Amino acid sequence: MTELNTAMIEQYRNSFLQEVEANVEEGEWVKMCMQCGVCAGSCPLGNAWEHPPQEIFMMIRAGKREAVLSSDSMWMCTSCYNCISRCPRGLPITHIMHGLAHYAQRLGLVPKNQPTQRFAQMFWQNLNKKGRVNELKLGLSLYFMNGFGEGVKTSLKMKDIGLGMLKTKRMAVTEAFGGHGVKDLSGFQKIMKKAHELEDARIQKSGN
Amino acid sequence: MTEVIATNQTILVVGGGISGLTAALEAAETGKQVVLVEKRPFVGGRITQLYKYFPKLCFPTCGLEINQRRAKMNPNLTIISMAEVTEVQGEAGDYSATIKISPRYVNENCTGCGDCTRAVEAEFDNEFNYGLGGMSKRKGAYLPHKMAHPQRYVLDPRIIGTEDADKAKAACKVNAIDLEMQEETLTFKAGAIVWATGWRPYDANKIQPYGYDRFANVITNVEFERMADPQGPTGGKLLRPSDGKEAKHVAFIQCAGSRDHNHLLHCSRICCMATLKQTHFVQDAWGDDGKSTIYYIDIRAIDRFEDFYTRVKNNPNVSFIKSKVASITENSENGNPVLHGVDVESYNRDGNGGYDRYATEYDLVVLAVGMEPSVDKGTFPVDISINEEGFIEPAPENGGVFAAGCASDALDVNRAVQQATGAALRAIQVVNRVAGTEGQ
Amino acid sequence: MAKKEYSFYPGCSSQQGASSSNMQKSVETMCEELDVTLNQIPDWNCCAASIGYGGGGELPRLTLSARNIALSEQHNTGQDIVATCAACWLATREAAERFHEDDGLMAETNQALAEAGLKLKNETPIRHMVEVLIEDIGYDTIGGKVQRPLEGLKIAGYVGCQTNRPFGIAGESFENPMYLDKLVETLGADPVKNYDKKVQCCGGALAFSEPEKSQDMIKTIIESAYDSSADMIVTPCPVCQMNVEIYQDQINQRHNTKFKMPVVYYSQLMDVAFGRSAKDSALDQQVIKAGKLEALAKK
Amino acid sequence: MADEKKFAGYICTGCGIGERLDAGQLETIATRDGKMQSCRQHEMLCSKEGVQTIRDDIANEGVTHIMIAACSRRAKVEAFNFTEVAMSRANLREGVIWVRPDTDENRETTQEMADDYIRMACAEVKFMTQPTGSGEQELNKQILVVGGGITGMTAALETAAAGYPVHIVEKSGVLGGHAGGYYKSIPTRSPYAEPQDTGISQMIADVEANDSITVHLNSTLARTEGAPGRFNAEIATESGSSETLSFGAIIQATGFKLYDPSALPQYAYDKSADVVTNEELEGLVMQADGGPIKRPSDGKAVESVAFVQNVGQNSTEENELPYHSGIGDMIAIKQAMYFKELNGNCDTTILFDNLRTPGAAGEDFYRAGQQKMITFSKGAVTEVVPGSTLEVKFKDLILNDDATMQCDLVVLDVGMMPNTGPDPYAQLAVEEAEDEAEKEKARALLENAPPSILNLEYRQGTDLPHLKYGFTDSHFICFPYETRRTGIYAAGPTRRPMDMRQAADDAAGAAMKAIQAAENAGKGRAAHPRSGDLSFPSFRKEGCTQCKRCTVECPFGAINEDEKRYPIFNEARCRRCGTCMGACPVRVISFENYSVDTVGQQIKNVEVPEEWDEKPRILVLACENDAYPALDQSAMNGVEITQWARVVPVRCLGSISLSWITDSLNNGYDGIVLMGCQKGEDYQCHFVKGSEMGLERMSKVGDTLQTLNLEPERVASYEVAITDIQRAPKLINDMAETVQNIGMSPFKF
Repeated sequence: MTELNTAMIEQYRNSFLQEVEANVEEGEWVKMCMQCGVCAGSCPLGNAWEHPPQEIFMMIRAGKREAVLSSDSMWMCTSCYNCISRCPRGLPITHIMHGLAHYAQRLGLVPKNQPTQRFAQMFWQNLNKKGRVNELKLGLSLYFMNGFGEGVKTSLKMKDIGLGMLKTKRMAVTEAFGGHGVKDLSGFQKIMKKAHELEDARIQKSGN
Repeated sequence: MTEVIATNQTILVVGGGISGLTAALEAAETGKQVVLVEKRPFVGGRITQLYKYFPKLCFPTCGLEINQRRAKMNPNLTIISMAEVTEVQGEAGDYSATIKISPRYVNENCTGCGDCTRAVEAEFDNEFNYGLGGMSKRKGAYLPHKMAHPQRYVLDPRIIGTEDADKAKAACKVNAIDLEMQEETLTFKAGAIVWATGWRPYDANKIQPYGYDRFANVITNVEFERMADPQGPTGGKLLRPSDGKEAKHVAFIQCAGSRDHNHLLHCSRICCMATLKQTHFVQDAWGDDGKSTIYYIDIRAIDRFEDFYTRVKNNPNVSFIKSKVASITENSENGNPVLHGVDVESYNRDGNGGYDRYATEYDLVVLAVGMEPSVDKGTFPVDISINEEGFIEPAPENGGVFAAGCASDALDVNRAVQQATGAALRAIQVVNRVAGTEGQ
Repeated sequence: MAKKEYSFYPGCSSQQGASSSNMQKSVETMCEELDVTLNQIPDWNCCAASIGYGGGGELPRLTLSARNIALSEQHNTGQDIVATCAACWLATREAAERFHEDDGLMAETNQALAEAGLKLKNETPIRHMVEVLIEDIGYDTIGGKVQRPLEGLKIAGYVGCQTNRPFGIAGESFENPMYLDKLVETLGADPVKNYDKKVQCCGGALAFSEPEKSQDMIKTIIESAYDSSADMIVTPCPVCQMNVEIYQDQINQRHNTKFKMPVVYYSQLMDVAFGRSAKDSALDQQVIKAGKLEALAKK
Repeated sequence: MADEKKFAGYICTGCGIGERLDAGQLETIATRDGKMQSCRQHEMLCSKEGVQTIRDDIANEGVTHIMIAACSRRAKVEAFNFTEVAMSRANLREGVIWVRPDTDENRETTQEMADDYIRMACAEVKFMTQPTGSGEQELNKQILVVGGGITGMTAALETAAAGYPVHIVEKSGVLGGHAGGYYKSIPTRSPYAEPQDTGISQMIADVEANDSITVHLNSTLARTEGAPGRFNAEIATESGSSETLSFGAIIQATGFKLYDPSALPQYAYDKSADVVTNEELEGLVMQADGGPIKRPSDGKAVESVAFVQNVGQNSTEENELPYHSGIGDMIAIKQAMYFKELNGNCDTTILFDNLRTPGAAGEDFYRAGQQKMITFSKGAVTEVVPGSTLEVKFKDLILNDDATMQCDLVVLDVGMMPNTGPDPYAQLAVEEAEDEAEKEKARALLENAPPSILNLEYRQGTDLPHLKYGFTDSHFICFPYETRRTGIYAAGPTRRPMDMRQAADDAAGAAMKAIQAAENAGKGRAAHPRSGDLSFPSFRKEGCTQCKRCTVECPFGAINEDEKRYPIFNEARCRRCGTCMGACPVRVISFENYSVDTVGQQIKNVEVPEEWDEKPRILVLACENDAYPALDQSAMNGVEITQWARVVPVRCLGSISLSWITDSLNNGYDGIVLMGCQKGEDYQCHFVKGSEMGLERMSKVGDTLQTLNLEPERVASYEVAITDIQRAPKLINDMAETVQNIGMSPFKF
């Protein structure tokens, strides 16, 4: 359990809802849910969610902190925005799910080896390195994320796809060496560093 | 030319639905001069298109008959149909109202004999039955419904200038058809105004996930009401529009457009009871073969009427599912609408965790569409306080303008009439004050 | 017709050698034909769309877009930002809206941008290329440019998610948008009526991490196109295009299907209809060849 | 107007009547058989010229009685509106030509039908008098309001604002009622986001400052007698003094009481001081006086509160309420907001079943509550465990969890019950009971009845009749102020559960009806549904046998008895349904424009052919409110009705005199069809009990038939709705078939 997690538990002993309000992106909307279930019904991956969004909202209000944050449900979000467009209360459900996922990750509560979480992390690192995503490297790191052996297997499985992309010039081997990136990399990185600092400060403050 | 004799002691009632008609009659029967302006060619408004009322399952035309008789017999009441108020100026006790009267092309000579209808050929979607999936047509010369008051036929403006119009004129033996009739504008005085412009069913086309515009067998509750009515387009049989098949398994979707920031923010209050009522239509039509399923967020049966809800709940042929239906698709093989969503009260019901995700087919889906104020916010021809939902606020600053019925909130008939009766009193207070200062 | 200029945000996948470089190519051709100039935002960066939230928090993520908008406002002053990638458009527009709603966030992002001497005014409309086509150019003009009507092609218009929700194209429904069908019709082809997977999610960003879940959804999209006897699927979205196109072999292996459904961009259809070559239309970059379209392009 | 009667007939030949019928023959019938002194034909009688002809005859020829043979009496009412003469209408259009096929073989019977309708209308008008009112009425504009809560005060202020003086009689020592003890009320104005001031103090000040309003505190009604326009109410004070004042009409705004949750032990209401009802919470908030709300047991400021909704409501259990207040969830949101306002970061949870926040105001308020971090849980509370901290056990219906929550205070949403007097029909049931056991049962029911509020000196009991669950009328959806005690209108939660805004609207509505009743009484006009009717029941005392049928059966309790048990007709209470007339076995009750004769003579004047002519006659007595309009509409649809039928509209099935039945059978009619409105719990009869009374009487007509040795099928009674457009004609045609099967009546001569 991370230090931040402990601090948050201490701080929001009474109300998980308030914790979510303060720390989760768009978390202040959670209280507005009226349990109609249209989000759950609209989700294209609904059957993959142990706890669909409307239940997560109810669990938050019922104080089921651990169950919510360590759930992998919100990692199932495909960002299709069906729920947002249909929610009668205008809850930005997609964003709340993203926010909860991110918050759980920040607190170190994501289930081990949650693939989307891991991929997301790689993606974030990848794009931050040069300011633009390097698809080739991202793909490779994805294949090898479960170790070298698994990686080779996955690579083999994906080989035809890769070849297809290479042949149609929609993947470039050159990307493995350098590749695209922003020119003002140092400026870019300074901006991102500052943004991280500001956000961390906000969360830290909330946990104290 | 239409003539209106009105003074500052006259009460103007805008809208001749059940609320406006009630306010007008109550005031007229208390000896006040009343002018009632109604947009449609007949009074009675939306209730004329309802088959039955909840919770008594009685017939709206029954009370309409009494009200129309009261109207016919009361010399204090002037009804101007096919007219709309376009402008109101002045203040309490001294208003001047301008109305626009659309041509009916039929004058008061009309005896209601129906010769013109028999003479014309052109047919149009019957708005009285909401067209109902193209199932319902009427002639270009028509009486809107059997009990229409005034009992005067109407020529559809679309036949004017066609041969049909001449045929209608030729068929009329009492010289009631006037093809030269023009739109009229009229301005007259009033001391107080009762604003009773009522509601319209929310446009179901806008509720895109339910595909009302795409699937023939998804209809609205007001259409279902016409379908159940023996005077309606199917002769009272529950036959679905796509293929005329008997609709035995019917789903009702509550809050179709209500309680929804994408549509109407408010709860329309009446739709729960209306649906509970309509499950009776299914039961009455097919007995135990008729099955109704109600998809709801909260059932809001209206206070004293909760016993009605209890009775429906105990009917084994009616099921309730707490769920806002996410979407409807169509089974292209049989035309059945398929409802998709999640039952939010089903968590771990089968012991396997999770919620029940349904994809259920029905013969027919009825959208319990909500009530939208008839007059669009921002288009009121009078300066009064309108709330976010478009209803008239009970605001003292409205002066001598008093909302009645569904112009003030989403109300059931009983409450609308109750509220309209109060509005009549408030109008009387104003004109009595005028009388006091003017001396009778 | 007056020349139209926009500040263009291509996004990472549109770069040379990247997965939707074919879209980029065909869009360039299309813009030539329509007399539209796209001025790339100088030194743009990734917007972290789709999956960025998992790693980056709210402010860092939104700041990525803030930098792009700020650069655009500085260098392409007065020009609407236009994106071709649905995810890029969505992420950028979402960021702009969030900054409008939340002054605190706006202040913080500017604090971060100041580190590199940038400032976000957030006065720039963020638009999708489809909006430009419909609102600024119009079907009539597009129709007028058609030299080679796509006669005999039956095309399933697959709009997908992010071009469509939560913003969508003004006047279009989230559940049944018609613009793609209208465009197909304008180009002389035959749109599949009531294509019921028109707005079905393809699994988007989960294609990598949850391939089976994603591919199950893709399968329905392709099946439905076959059911309507479509010759190909057209889409405005690069995520959709790639997902639906490149996993068909894997789906075939898992489900014993025989999918070989070409998936093209609207811009490719336009290019061919406007009389351009298969190469200009980037048809050579199809993993599954759009044979009928290529044949037309040769006429 | 000259005393001499002058009869004139008018036959319209428009709308195809002239083409289908021999108008000359009709005219002959009218003058020869119908004894019209003059008769004119007109090709369009409802036209300006046609109507003018009639007007001229009235003005110049001294015509006092007119017979119009044209369309249905429901059509062209405005044109044929001659208030100064007696008028009957023969229905040749909807009643004859539209329901008979236009073929040669039918020509004769169609003409016979029309001939009969002319005879009937002539006979009817001959026995009619144009009603003019009794002349005894006077206008009394003073209105009595019973109850000084929100509803009563609003009613008083609204009435006074219309220029009518008011007296409020309030049982307690203060005005304000329940709401007087409330901290705030549910918002009544947009944006419906915050509880608002109740406005009670201002309202009390307004009442007290109003010169037209007199308030009687600590007072009750010891006795109320009379009728609209002349109610005399004895207002008794606690101290024993009393005064009697006269009123035009009465508004009963006696409000509600609350359900006692002691009956439901699971909520521990009796076990813990910290379990309170929603109304008791208002008291706690008032006590807090702007500070934090404290729990009763130990005065600790409440840090968490649970609102348990739907307590003892919407239930099928005995001793619980079968209905719902409807406003409990709005109250809970309001009260949870109190805690947010006064108790800092207090946890507020509302445990509901169906959240009832209807309308625009409701949904706005719900969202406002959510904004304020009130927790809403769909949960069924199973138990409240008392203790220093209360434990609420509930089933979370969304998470399917057996959950518990700890809190300092539990607030129970208990339902509103009407504050009404004893049901007069429960009182009457004792008298009407047929045996001692039944009488005893009825008495037992009465024992638990609440004390009287109005103390009416009415033959039919002391108070307003109950509709359901103790609430008062109206049963009519279209007519919420329809009352069974003319001139006495209930308003507020005594009619149905409601909040303050609705109660205020309702008060205005009742005030409207009250001033209208006073005005009507002043002019001798009937109230709804025969609005404006100036006739009234009169009776021949010498023929009366004091049988009390009329005083018991009057659906409106209009008829009292004098010391010798003769009926006293209180005409301003009367609604002109004629149930008394139908009830009277000796036929001594009549109206000027509707009597045993006006119908009886129509029946007699139908020409009944000889048996061997094989032309049966079927008498149809159809309620004018529903069955007759249904027949009109079926005529518009061109549905055929047997040529043997002769339809007579009646005011109500309850007004049908048995003599009409026996006379027509004796005269050789072959069948009789009676059509009234739906009776029973969901009655549709506009005169409440009229059709039930009528049908009850008709069920005994078998004896008569037996005496005459006639088949029982010859008389059939039905409940017919206005929508029975297909069914109504079928019922008549069925009778024709029945007659065909069983043969003609042997009573022809």
